[in-house]
Amino acid sequence: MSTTESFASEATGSPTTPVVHLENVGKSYGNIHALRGVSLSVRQGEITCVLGDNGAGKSTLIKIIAGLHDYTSGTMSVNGEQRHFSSPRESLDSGIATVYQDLALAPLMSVWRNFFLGNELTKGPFGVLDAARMKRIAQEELTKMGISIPNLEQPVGKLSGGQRQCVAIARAIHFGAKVLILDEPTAALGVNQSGVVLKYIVKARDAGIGVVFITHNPHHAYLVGNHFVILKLGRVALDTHRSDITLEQLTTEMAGGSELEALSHELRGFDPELVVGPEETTKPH
Amino acid sequence: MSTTESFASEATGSPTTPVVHLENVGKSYGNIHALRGVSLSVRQGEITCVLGDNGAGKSTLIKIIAGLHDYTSGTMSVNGEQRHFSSPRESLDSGIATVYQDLALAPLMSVWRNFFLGNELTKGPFGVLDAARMKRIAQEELTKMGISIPNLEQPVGKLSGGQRQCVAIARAIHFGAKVLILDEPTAALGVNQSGVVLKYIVKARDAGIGVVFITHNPHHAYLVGNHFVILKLGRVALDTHRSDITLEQLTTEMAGGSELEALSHELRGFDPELVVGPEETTKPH
Amino acid sequence: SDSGGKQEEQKADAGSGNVATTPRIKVALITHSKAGDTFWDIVRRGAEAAAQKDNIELQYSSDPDGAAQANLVQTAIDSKVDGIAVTLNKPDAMMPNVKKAIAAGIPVTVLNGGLDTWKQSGAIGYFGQDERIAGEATGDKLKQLGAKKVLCIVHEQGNVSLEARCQGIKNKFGVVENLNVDGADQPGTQATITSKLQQDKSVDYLVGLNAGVTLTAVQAAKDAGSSAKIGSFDMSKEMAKAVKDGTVQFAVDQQPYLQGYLAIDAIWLSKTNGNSIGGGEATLTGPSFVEKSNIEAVEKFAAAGTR
Amino acid sequence: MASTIAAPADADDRVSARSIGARLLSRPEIGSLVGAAVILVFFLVTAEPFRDLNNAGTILYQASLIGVMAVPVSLLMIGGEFDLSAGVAVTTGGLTAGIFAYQFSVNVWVGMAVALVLALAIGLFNGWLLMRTGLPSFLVTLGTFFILQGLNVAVTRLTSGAVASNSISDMDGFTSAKALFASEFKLGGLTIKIIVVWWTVFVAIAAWMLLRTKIGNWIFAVGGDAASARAVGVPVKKVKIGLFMTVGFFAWFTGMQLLFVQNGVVQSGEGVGKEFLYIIAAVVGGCLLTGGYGSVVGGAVGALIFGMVQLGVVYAGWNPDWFKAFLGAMLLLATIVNLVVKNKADAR
Amino acid sequence: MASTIAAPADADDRVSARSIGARLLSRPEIGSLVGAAVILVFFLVTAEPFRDLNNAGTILYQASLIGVMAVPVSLLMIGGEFDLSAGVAVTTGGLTAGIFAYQFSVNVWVGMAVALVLALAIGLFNGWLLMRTGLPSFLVTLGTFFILQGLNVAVTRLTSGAVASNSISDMDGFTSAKALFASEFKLGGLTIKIIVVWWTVFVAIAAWMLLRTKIGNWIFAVGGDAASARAVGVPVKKVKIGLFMTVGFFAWFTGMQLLFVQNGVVQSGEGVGKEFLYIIAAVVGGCLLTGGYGSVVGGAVGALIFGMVQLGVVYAGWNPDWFKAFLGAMLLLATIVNLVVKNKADAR
Ligand SMILES: Nc1ncnc2c1ncn2[C@@H]1O[C@H](COP(=O)(O)OP(=O)(O)OP(=O)(O)O)[C@@H](O)[C@H]1O
Ligand SMILES: Nc1ncnc2c1ncn2[C@@H]1O[C@H](COP(=O)(O)OP(=O)(O)OP(=O)(O)O)[C@@H](O)[C@H]1O
Ligand SMILES: [Mg+2]
Ligand SMILES: [Mg+2]
Repeated sequence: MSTTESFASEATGSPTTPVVHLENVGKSYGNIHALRGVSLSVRQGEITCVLGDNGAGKSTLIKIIAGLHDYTSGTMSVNGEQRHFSSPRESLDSGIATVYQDLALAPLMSVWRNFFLGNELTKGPFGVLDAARMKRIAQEELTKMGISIPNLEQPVGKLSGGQRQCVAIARAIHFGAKVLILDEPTAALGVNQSGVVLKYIVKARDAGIGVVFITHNPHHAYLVGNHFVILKLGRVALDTHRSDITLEQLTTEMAGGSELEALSHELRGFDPELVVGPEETTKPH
Repeated sequence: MSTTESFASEATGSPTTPVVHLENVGKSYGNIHALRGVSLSVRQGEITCVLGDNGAGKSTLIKIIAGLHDYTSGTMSVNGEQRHFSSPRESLDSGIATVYQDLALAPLMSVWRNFFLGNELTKGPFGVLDAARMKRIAQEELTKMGISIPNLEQPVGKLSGGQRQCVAIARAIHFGAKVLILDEPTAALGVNQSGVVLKYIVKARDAGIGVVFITHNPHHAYLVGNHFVILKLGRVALDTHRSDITLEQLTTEMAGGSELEALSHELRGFDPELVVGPEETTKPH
Repeated sequence: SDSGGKQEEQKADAGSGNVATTPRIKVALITHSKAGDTFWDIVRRGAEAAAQKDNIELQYSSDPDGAAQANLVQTAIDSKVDGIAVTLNKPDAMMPNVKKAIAAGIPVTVLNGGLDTWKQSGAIGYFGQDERIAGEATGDKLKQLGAKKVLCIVHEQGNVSLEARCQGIKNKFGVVENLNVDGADQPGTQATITSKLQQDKSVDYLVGLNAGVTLTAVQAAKDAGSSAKIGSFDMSKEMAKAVKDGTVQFAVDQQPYLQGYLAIDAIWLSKTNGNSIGGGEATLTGPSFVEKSNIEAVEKFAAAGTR
Repeated sequence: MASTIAAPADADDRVSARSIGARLLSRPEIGSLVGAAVILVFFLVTAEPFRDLNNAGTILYQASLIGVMAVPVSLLMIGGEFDLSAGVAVTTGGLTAGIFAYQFSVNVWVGMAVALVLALAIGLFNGWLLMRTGLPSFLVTLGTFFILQGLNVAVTRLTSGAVASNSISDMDGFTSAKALFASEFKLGGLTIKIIVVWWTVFVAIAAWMLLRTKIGNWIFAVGGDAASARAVGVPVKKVKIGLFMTVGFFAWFTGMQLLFVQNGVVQSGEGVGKEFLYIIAAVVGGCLLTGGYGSVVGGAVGALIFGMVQLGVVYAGWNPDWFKAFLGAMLLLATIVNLVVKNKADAR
Repeated sequence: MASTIAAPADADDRVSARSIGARLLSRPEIGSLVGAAVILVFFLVTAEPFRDLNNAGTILYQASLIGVMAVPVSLLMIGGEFDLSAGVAVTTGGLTAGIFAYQFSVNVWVGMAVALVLALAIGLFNGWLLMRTGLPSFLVTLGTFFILQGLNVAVTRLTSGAVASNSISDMDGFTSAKALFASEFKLGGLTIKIIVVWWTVFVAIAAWMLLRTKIGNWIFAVGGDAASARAVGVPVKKVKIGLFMTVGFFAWFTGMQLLFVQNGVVQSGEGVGKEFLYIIAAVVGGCLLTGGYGSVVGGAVGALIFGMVQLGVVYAGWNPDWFKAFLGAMLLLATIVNLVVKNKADAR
């Protein structure tokens, strides 16, 4: 089956009601209050970009939606119902698939086993694994993303960083039902692979899936995002629709404005023969 | 002491002789030939950008220079001498500092202990750790990079992905002597932090250090690079000086040209109200 | 169940006797036993019987490690007991603390091991057998039974008294080979003995150094298709049965019950009446041979777990 | 100085084909198989009775005594946990069946059922406590180890007045149960104990389950990276608790074998130290102590190596004082061969 | 529907201050300290002789028998490795000194020096083989364990004809050596064995080294992530081999204590199983089995807990049949208290 088909057949519900809605959500790790009073809506057929500095709390936020952590204040509702997920399984069963930044694959298991982990295909009355079919599908999905992994029996731990990331993304996209969460999926990816992932994100959106996309790259964000939320020190600093902001404004907001000024000023001071001019540094990255 | 000072005082040698020179280097992992016939020169006072798709062999290449793997064919000379590093210690002792993509920090150790691991500062006749000084320096260096880590006694495993990356970069920059190798240092970083890292790279270059910079972001590469090497399936596909290439050309080379065309074409097909127009997608990311 | 089970055997239970009217005292029994060992269980039972009769509060403790056993003696001193019964199988480790106890005015009796050293510790009595003499008696017995080659099965490698038994047999008999097995692992012991019998077909007599191992050896001989005959040290309920039906030829009994009983009783007698059992000499509780000819007399006590 | 080298062909040509041989060599158990072969040859040369095929039954029996428990212990280790209580749990199983049947004068099979429930409950307790507290399994099962060891002796003394359980060999159901757990049969000149057959069956089922079913996949995952496994929806707690209960089941089975092979009597002090032999078999067979890698067949081969060395020394008729030293040297030898083979396989 | 919320102040105000109490509570050993306190109170209430301060010497001595070796074993575990041969290496140390001095009729100190060299060599061998082969330390040291266990008995028998070494109590140098390793002195009503003093000294030195020196930093690093440590230039092999040799040194020291406290005689079969007690002490004291976390003080507290429970049961005069069950329950209790305290600390 193709990914687009599976998207189309599984997506339901109107695009205006939020599938996931967070209201004033807070989360503390011991004495560190990583999130405070965060509100966020994920709507079907929309891409919500969550942006922000390192340590701003983005991963914490999506781990709450993914059921990996529970929140300590506020409310979260999924499909209109208020929920406290006690495990990622519950989140998955509500149709939420996640690509994590730091957790993903069992390094000693082969690529195809990792791909289908938790969603194994079986055949026959004894629930025997349908290895051939799983290998074929995994190979197809990875090929579609444009990466070649020579041997699917290879343990994931031996892949390059980007290859690993691709496996995780391909898996989430393949199994994503209503909501797809991606935590810096393109960080380790090459230009090509990033392009493919962005294309997939758009495809998923068009199939009616709600997407949460975390990135540090304003270009990537602006290329696909419908809605932008910027976190700063655990609080929402900006929450705006695409139509209300330009790429330049978004970049400035992400960088916090003033710091960027200083940087371009500083870089300007260097030998122009070796370093690019100031006009390029103001539109960085 | 400030970083710039330490750079200036330690950098020696003329900028035209390569500090590290690889000639026809190859490396196999079992039956996978990750590198074949790669030649590369790292010169002091120059930034060499190594670019390429996921799995192209970039990390493998720099792990050879860093002494983590030995090469299986060809020759590598450091400071004019032919070398086979048997451990990273030897590479470090030759003045090469590295930020790895996948290896960096002991997750259960505190931030400041990780920062100084292998280069501990001691005082007194018994080699007692000078914890106060180490904490102060670590704090200073991290503050300079623009990230705030509330508690340096916190185990590194509890930091966010980007915070961890910053600690590793700050460490390498602080201890780098002649050659600084950075494997996708900005991948997990926010706009601000990326800017700071780029600034540091330029500073190091200007202090006479030879820098090897691996990245998937052509903007970052073009912003600071003097020399570009593109790897493809373990071979050198392009090796050129900055003056001979434009940002557009570099981007096209990195993406392999044709694939990018197809992508922008495909993205163009979607609802223009929601997705950006084609003029923006041709200059992606 | 129609057969067997607890109800069948309950009739065998015996009543308890009278209790002495002397003031209640506390006595520690400290051995080098591992937990769950049949032999030491019988020793303890003898000690408990004496304690019950003599109005003694018995504190039993054990540790197979020399230094730790010695420290148990110290613990008894700390607990201000009125007497200590102790095994001296590792005399060098035990001696300082035993002497300390005696110096603190606590009477000490020695049981089971320490025949050569108990006197020098200042203890008031010794109750046990001389392992070497027991071994030598066994050697004579084997000669008399017409054995040609004997396998001595050591269930705890490096245990002094077990080594002494095999050495004793060797002294009198000659053609003896030792086999080390793990006493805490019966099925493994069985396979090991089987393989030994398969390897050396000239073995025609097996001697186990405790009842459990000997009974395992019976199985092993069967497995190996060997016609070797079997002798044993020490008794148990099952051993009595085996001797009776002829699967085991003889058992060398050192009367562990007696060792425990006398070691405790000697302290009481010494405290209450100034007696000394053995009159300053060792009291030997063995070896005595249990064979088909005299099994009738021993059988029912073995069944009650006191022989 | 710019130079553009022609881009190589796009297809990934970096991977040279691996022969089937090389692929076979990369299985976790292969090293231990070679180690076992080396030791077999060694003893075939040095120990004459080893060459007698009829004695193979004895060696297999010795191996099965560790091997049966090595099956669940390997699974548990692949799942990332230890069970130090596995050795004494066997004794607990045997004792419970024996004591219960005797005390209540019921059919032996009833006692066995009670023992099974208890053994599973012990596994459940271990797994539950582990998951509930997040303590390392070393600690949790160490606690259970001591508790069971104590209870074995104490309860046996309390009920039978001695340190061994009362014999149940004359009770109803004994003969049928014994036939199932502790009988033997002839195969040519070879005497095969039934436990060896059971062992083979268990290894086959467990190996199939591990490699060919969903549960097997999950076992690898929870051992390799429990946090990631949980994140993709694997029921980590259930899998781990299930593994501990599997150990419980096998402890019961082995306990029954112990009970019936010893004529219905179990010594309460037995089993201590056995847990390490099971772990040794699993590790020698290629299971990773840290979890996520290994095989059931490897664990079986590990048990076989151990059994061969134990009896080989006896068959060779060497001075028994040196037995342990030989055993150690052989173990090192087997594992180093294991390693060399694995390195060779990786390099192809 | 766009809404721009005012950006919060730039300073990181998310961290609420932690009290010194909370910070203290996050030390690795704190849990075991609380566990020890709970057990102390428990026995103070239930066992009358426990309350007599003069008996503290006995408890400390019992704890030191495990505690001294728990020092290097904790370090080794923090460095990410095990040593299963640690228990029998102690016996090997004692035997070597005794046998060498006796056989060659040399001064006791010469025998001790030979034993020291041997003990260090054993550590070196373990570490070297581990680093050379990359095998898990469980396997390598298991091999050494069996080899030493066998050699202890075999060589002793070969030289002395018995299973214990010949006494060297009447030889030159015995008295002075005994004073160093196995004497005792009075402190008020308290009799303190000198090994307790040594233990305290060792714990202090090792704890200082671990927390305040470069080597300590490296030990944490090689245990936490050996590959990363190597990448930043930590000499991983040297550190690990050094740790194994430290275990060797302490095994020698403990062996000397054994030799001199037993009047110059060592039983060749002793020491088996002790290695696990050391590991237990370290783990109960908060060392992570997987390495990279723990403390020497914690290991000492673990040994103290073990010693208190062992003797507490005797002092309380309980039926020894139940001893192991008590011990297990106490261990679980101590570690669960440990855990609760740590969770509380993290939540502050
Ligand atoms: N398990 C944890 N325990 C304690 N603190 C934590 C934990 N996980 C995250 N934190 C802290 O919470 C804050 C937010 O972390 P988070 O991972 O959500 O950041 P992020 O926005 O995803 O950053 P990045 O862009 O670098 O990935 C950081 O200060 C981090 O140190
Ligand atoms: N230890 C290893 N064993 C076997 N194969 C390996 C190993 N490390 C890397 N490889 C393989 O070598 C090739 C090059 O990997 P490398 O990590 O150098 O890629 P990379 O260019 O750094 O990719 P990325 O941009 O994704 O980090 C990949 O095909 C990878 O699967
Ligand atoms: Mg994050
Ligand atoms: Mg890489």
